[in-house]
Amino acid sequence: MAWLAGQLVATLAIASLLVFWVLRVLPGDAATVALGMNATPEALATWRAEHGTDRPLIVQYGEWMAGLFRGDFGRSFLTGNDLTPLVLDRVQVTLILVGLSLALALAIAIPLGTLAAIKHRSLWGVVITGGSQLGVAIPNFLVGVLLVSFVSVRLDWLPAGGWVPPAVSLTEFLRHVTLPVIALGTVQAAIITRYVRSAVLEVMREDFLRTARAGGLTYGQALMRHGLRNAGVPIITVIGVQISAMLIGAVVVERVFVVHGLGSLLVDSAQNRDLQAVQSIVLLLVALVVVINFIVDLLYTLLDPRLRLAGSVV
Amino acid sequence: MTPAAPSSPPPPQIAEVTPALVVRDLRIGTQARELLHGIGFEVLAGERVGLIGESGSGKTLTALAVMGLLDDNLTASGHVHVAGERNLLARSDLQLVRLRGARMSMVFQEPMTALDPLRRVGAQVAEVIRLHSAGGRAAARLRAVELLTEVGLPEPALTARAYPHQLSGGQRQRVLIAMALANDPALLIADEPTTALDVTVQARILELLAKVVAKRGAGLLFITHDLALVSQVCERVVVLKDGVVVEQGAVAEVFADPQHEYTRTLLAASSLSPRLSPLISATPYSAQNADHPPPIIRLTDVTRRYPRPGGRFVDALKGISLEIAPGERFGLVGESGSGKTTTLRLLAGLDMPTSGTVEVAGVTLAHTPVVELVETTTETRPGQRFVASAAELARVRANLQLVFQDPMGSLNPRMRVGNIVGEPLLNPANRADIPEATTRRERRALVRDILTAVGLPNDAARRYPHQFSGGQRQRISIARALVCRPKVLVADEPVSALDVSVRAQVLELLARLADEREFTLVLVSHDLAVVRHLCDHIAVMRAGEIVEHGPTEQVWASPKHEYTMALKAATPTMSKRRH
Amino acid sequence: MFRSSHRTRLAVGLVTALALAGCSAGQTTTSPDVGPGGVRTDVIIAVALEPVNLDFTTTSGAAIPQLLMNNVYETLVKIDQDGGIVPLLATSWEMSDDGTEYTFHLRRGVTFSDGRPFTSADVVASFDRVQTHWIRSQLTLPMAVVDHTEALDDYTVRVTLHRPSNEWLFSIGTLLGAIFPAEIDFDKMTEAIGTGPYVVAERQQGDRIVLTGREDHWAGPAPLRQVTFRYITDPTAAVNALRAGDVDMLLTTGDRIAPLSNANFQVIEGTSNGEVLLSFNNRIAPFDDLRVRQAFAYAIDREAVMEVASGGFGTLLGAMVPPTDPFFEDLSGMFPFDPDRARELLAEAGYGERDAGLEPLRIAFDVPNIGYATTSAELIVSHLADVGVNATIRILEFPLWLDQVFNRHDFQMSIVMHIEARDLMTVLQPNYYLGFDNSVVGPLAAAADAGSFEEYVEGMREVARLIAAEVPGLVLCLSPNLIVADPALTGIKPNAVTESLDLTALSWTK
Amino acid sequence: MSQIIQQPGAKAAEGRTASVVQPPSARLPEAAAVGPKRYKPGIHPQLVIGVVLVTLIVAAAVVSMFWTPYDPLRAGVGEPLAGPSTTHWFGIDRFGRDVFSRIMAGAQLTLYVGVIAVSIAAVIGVPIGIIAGMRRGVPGALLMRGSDVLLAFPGLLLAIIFGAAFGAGTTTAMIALGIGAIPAFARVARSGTLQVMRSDYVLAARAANRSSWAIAWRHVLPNIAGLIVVQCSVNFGLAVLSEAALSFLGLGTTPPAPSWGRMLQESQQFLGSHDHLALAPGIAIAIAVLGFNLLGDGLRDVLDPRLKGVR
Repeated sequence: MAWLAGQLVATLAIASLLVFWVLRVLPGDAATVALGMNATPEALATWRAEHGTDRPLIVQYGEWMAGLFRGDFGRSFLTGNDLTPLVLDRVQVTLILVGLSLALALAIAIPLGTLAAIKHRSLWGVVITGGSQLGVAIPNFLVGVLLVSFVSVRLDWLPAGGWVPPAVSLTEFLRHVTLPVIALGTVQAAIITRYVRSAVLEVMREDFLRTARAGGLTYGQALMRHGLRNAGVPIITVIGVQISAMLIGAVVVERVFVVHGLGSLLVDSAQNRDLQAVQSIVLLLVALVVVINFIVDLLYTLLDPRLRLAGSVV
Repeated sequence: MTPAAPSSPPPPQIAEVTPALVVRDLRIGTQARELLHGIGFEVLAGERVGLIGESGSGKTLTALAVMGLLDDNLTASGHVHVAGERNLLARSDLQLVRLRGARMSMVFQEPMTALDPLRRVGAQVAEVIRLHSAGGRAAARLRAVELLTEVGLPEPALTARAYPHQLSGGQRQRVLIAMALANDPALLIADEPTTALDVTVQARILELLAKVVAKRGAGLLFITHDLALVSQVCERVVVLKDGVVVEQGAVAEVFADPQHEYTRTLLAASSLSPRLSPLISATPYSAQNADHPPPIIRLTDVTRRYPRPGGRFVDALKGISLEIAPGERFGLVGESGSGKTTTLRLLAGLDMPTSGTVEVAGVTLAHTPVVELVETTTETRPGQRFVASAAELARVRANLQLVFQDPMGSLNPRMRVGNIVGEPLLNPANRADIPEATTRRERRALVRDILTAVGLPNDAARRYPHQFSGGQRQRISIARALVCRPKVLVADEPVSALDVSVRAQVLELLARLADEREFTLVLVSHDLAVVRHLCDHIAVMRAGEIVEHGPTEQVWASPKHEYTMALKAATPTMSKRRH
Repeated sequence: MFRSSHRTRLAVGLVTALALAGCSAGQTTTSPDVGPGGVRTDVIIAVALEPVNLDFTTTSGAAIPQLLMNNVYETLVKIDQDGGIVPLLATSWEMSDDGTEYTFHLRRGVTFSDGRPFTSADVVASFDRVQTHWIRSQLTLPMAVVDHTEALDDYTVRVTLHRPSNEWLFSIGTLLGAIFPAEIDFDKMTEAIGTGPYVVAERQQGDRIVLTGREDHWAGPAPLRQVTFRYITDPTAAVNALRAGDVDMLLTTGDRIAPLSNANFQVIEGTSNGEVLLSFNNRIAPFDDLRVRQAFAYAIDREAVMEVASGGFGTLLGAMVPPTDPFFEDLSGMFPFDPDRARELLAEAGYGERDAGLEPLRIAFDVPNIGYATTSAELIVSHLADVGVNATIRILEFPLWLDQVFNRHDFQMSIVMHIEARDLMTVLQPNYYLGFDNSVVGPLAAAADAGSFEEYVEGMREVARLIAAEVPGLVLCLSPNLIVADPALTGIKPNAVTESLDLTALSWTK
Repeated sequence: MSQIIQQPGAKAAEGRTASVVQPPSARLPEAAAVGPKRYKPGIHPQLVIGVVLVTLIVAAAVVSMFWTPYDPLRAGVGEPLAGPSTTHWFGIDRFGRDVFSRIMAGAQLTLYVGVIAVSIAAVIGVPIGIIAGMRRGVPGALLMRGSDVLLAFPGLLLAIIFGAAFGAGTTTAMIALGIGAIPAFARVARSGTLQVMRSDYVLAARAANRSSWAIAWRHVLPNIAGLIVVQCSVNFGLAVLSEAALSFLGLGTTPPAPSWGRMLQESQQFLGSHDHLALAPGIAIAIAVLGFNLLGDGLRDVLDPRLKGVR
């Protein structure tokens, strides 16, 4: 546990150094960017002093890190506003979007993937496998664009974009979140279906499944009682990887549906050269990824007794 | 259809006792071809029948067909009756489910993978019980513990709470037997149940099987490749070859007077005669004897300790000493975990001792002064702390070569056989004593010679390993080991992965080459019979120690250590019968 | 009408262009706010560029005045749709004969949104603080002519200038003249308190700002109870929002009109000062050579560019003088599309096929990442390729563009829209990013400025002609102010005269 | 088993992926082919379809180097926004350029991005993986840790950071995607190497005193080549998708270069009125990704049975 936590911190430390170093290679003066063309040299100097960009890089790095430890993402170079509430707000949006998409993806992928594995020699299996192959190959922004074009513009069923927090209006939230979740979730479903299928296929070849059947379980029972839990082990790994990929991959869908998530904020900040925002958001994303991997490892240990270090019973 | 030998007894009358299993004209095939060509045999209630055959003969297919567990892409036709339940092949899976685990059950070969790794073993046993009886969860739990007790597991209540990975292979096989017996089946099929186990464990498992089957009056179909096991366990034997029953009958009759050519070959190959070497076997094992040249291998107080997580250690070797004279054929016998593989790695310079000295061909590979602190932190990497210089190490390796157990894994599948065999020659140190190996053409000639010597066809050099059978691959391994004309050949279980008929040939080859080429042979094996067949001297290892050593026949004839005795007793031979 | 135009407000102007392009309005399809008679009383306006805060005294960008001017903040005088100066918080004013003293008579009964009454003290405080508290000092130059502001009584204010200035009166119709309550702390302006018909009710950063109508506005209750600005950066998403009925009104660019025109929307085309300029760096090769600049003018089919980049909407110009300027003259035919002539000129300048012993011309084309710019650039590259010029597009985010191209003049060729009124001479300052040598036209323009109105017009025409022939940059077209809206929406101000998006007349007919 | 227990937590990930699925870092479609090893020597449908699709893309790219119906960059070869016709198979875009020619030239760009990205990942990742697999001590662990830090930076994120730092463009994008894929290759190479290093033939080579270099070159590399090829194919598809996404965001290829992702982004505003503009690049992207994924899956099925011999 301590070892894992140590790794977590080490990874984050290295990542933060990388991010800081890469972003400070950026050309251009943050002060000019923030104040625009009308600013006087005095105003620029004031701004630099205020944001500390006139100090040595190592000091700036230290300040940044110290701030992060206090849960302070710093002040935007662009707006001068405190980034923390903004970033937290955006994280919420992205996490909701990713969470719901993942739920949708799993709701589709687990039954379909299992079915595809069980029926892997029949037409059903071929259709599902082919469908998932196709789903993986279609970019999610294409799905999004088509959804907007047909469901929103032509049929006028759901809003073309935007975001209403669930706290404001649950029905409006659902109306707005449906299409982005479908765009993000279905493509993920295709990806995860393939993993579920192969994991279940893998399990289907396991000796213990045969043992269970020899003991009198039907094929289906054996698969449900012994197969799925064993298949779950690799699937959890995949889910962890996919969450990480979606956190940033969602940016494309966020763009299509005008949802202001963390990814959009990152792209906007990058385009506006708001270095403070970029480096804080990137590190937050990295931290999320690392933490998700950490959780996956924990889950993994929970699921598989072989990974527990507890002393043997016998 | 059954090409049974004329001497087979007539099938028993069904009217009297319901046979546990009747198989008639069973054919199994894929769409492309037939694998099992209409076989027939019976297992009476309480009878133990051996189904014997080499790999690919169709014995496991037969078992799976009886259980109704054949792969989807295989189709079976014919008749299978189990304990009065007729015509199982015609039944749907749902109908068979009631029978599986209740009227018939099966124990599989590989205990390591046959249990669900994520569930406690007690629950897995209880599950089978509850499937076929109305009793509640608690009752099933109790019964499971009872069964675990019956199969001889220590502290059964505690064991029931264990996960499979916490049990040894033998223990897992006992759990699987408990599961198979849970509902007192009329037929128990055991498919190579002991192949993956150590000899001493095997003996106990076989004992257990015989006992529980007898107690229940169930029929046992015992599937194996090992004739010796059949002769120990079974009353009748069915010999299967390439999907056809070539011979069946009472064990005593078939083994005493085999009718079919194949059975005769099999029998001949199975009984390994003890080596009779007039020259050495009479000499007491002693390197101090002045009449003898200095030993080519000397291990002095060698220990090897591997670190484990949590600051614990495993002592693979606890201080062994042995000497092997030039030209000797030395057998190292032991079960898994005895330290024989570690010893072998030390000899080859692939690992180094924690303390003690290893001398091979006049080179001292390691001395005592090893920094203990370093030892505790990282795994030892070869080449890290050798006292011997690189040149000396090279000389050792030129002088000592290895043959491995697994004929599949010991050859690089991406290289042509010629390159595999010739690879040791690429090392200039290895060919220092072979002046005729400097040019590529010369090396190719050497490879061709050695391939011929091990009995491989002329075109072998150009082919890839997967184009060869297991026995041929082992020949390739031997060729690679001998191409540099080493003084010592260390063979690690060279025949344990081979079929019986091939086993004898490879052993013959080793013996012949050892004589012809005058190298010292170190044979590492778990099988006392194999070692006895080939070696003049043996050392018996157990848990990192040499418990006994001496001339083979002396150790065999009058073992002094109880472990040697147990090992000898457990080693299946054709002559021994349990009943 | 008579202000001189030497302010360097390009940055602001460019941002305005961005903001307006994506501006759209919409209705919630779910729960429209319906007033008496079943007429809706809410509008949701989607805008491209979001204000980072509500304080334009410290923060540049057009997004804040677009939202707040006229709607939340009011001014003494207002610039009307034709560019005329009309009364707002001042009911009338007098100018002294020497043009240095202005006396304003203030409207009575005006209150700020926090309930405070509006008096002359607020005007004095607001004008004084432009000099002392606004960070954007370059922008405040027009106010520098103010000597002092004094309250003659509660509803009379006198402003004394150092010297006469026509521009000054115009400028207090823009954000510079915004009236704040005297009591507020200028250093911490986190909310916007003005006398306008709307107040800022809600801010969801990154998504929307909601204005609600005041019941107690001096001109009577605001026509709409609620106006929501939704911030949609992507123009396609904005169009989709309009088509899906999420918004009612959309300020957009011409290339987005076509798919909308067959749907049931009103399309309003108004005037703007937005000239799209293909700018050359006149300081460096090859654009220090007049023949190259002229060759480019011949090589580019501006009509085709306008067709693609703005769907055919717009006016072809020969110089940066829109038809609304008094000294406008149609110079668009000076360099007709003529690739052969372009090749000749290039060959004269020494550029062309290597086979012909000439040097192939390679151009780095730094384009800000704004729709009209990238689209135009893509076509221009093709046109240039036809005359043997290899132009490579580099897309820069706008802040980076400002820094690199506009500020450091590190570029060869670029493209951007200039939306300030009367910006001809501004753009041609030698220290401006174009680096144009105005030693000839500069004195001419100064002389024209000093003369009578007729002399001014005639002089400036001459200047424009001279400049057009010199091609310091190529004016691709004048972009219109385009609004697409629900047909039931009325009171939309078609012309973009200041940065403000004036909602004061906006209402529903049904 | 002890192997796994020795590597708690994050390291366990390696143990499990080596044995169950392919490495978790390989984000996309690894899985399908881990399926049953039903290798038949005859026709392998996935492989055949994959080869056909990839061949199609490669052929389009190669042909476009020498010939396209029209100059893909030349505007005004037809009526802007015209639909498909006999002279312009996929229609005309808003600039009056021939879409078919642009799709063909886009194949070239797509392959270029894929090849460079995958090459960067393989050339850096595979040696890291092999070294880490062969030298299990501190240097190997450090190398893997280093590449694991990269694991926290998905390719898309790297591309955005690099785009912000060095300016967006095709070069930036493919370098970022390449670097982002390094850990995937390192992990695959490492797990394959570990497997090979456990084999007896490596033991035999070591017993024959072969150098580490020779073992890596003659034994490890040829035996993990199959794994690497599969990873290349899968990552190729991923690179194509990512490039499209980046171009869609405006962080990828700059105009007027015919990037499929950018074509798709530009087509957005004409959706509903000129669908051909979206369909052509959309289908092209799908074909390329599908092709490389199927090729990877097929290769895995074909190459794996022999790899099993490694054990």
